Amino acid sequence: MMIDILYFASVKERMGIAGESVDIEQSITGEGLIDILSDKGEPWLSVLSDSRLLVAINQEMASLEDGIVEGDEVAFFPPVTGG
Amino acid sequence: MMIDILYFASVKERMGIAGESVDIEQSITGEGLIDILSDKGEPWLSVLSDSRLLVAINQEMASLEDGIVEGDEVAFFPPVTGG
Amino acid sequence: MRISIKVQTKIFDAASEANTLRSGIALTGALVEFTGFVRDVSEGSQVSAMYLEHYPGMTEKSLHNIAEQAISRWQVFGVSVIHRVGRLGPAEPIVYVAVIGEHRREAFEACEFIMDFLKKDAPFWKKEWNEKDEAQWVAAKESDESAVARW
Amino acid sequence: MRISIKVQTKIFDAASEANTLRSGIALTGALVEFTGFVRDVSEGSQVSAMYLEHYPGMTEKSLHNIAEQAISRWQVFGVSVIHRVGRLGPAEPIVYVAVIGEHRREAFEACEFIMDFLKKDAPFWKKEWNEKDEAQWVAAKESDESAVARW
Repeated sequence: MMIDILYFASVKERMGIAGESVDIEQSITGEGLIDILSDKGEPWLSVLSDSRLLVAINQEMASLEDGIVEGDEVAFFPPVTGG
Repeated sequence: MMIDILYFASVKERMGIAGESVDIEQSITGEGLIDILSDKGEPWLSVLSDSRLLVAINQEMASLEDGIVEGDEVAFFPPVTGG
Repeated sequence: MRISIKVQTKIFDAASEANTLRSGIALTGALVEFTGFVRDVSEGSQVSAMYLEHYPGMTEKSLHNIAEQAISRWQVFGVSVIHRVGRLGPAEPIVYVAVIGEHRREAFEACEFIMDFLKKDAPFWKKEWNEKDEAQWVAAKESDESAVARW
Repeated sequence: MRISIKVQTKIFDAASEANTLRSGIALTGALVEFTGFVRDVSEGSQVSAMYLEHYPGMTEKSLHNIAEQAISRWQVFGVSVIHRVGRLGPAEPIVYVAVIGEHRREAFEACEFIMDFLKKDAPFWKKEWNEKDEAQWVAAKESDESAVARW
């Protein structure tokens, strides 16, 4: 199944891309998705291992333990600094 | 010695005057001044016996126990309701 | 430190007031503004007009003193207070308090502090007219007396 | 209940925003407004410009959700939030939050609540340029994380 992934701010800059699609075999958690992406090596490996990394699923703040299913929009980004 | 007294809002309306000067023999407290004024009868007697009456001495909030000396400006008024 | 206190009959322009307060203060990160209005409805009946009496001289001293206390207590750079007096119509602004500072938390607290003490200590008195043109002095609220306890 | 959420590049007019929010609500006694600005100075060095990135779609949802929470929690009648994105110059306004209600205390609290959660949950990221034209992403503050604990 295909998952759309978006990157923002410093995560996007370090990644060098604004987003990508990945094909995965079954439902996974955010943590699981990070593992799959990290297998591709750098920059995924270091950027996604940042302990302050945040994840949103379908435009809602989520935890890395939350499940991701087909068609979900997943975003990874650093802590927010608006306002 | 002469003391200038001012009245505001409902106190002024009930008193029918915006202020007056009284000649007293020696320094007194706000409480003492009220006693002297109340001796004049109505409306002083009832208006100045209101337990919520406030007093300012020289344009600062004061207590009825504070002393009043020659040349002081004394004001009596109800609880404030600005803002 | 900038303190501006105005007691006036005419309506005020909050935007220009805030701009004046901020001008030239490089660290201004936060502006908190409070505006109080004449309500159209008071205790169930329509308010047709309001009159604000005050104690000229003491009013300005009292507001200045409250602003100074806020500045000494919080890290804020400037305070502006405008309070109207005289006759006001329904929905018109009565009072405006603006506070600028580096951080929002302090600006919020200073602004609330000023309003709480203004309501308790500044010599203003409101008289309201209802739709039958009956006038009455507005009674002081217990809650205004107790609001200052937290500071 | 009125909720207005705007995410925009252009500068905003707080006065007209507040007027729109108030229009037709007879019981509006209190208006509390917060405006956040780009500081000219950040951590000791001059800020020459700022860029605000955001997550289109999620940003609006997140702000709407925060406004709804404030309205369900306090007796307030309306909330307006404007957040700018894109390139901003020093001293320009970034964010504006206005809350109207019958009483000041609730309007103050709702406004602070919205700012606290906006800083923690709304997907905006600031990048600053110093006078040497070096860019860096602004780091999140621990205090913004902990500010929401009190609600």
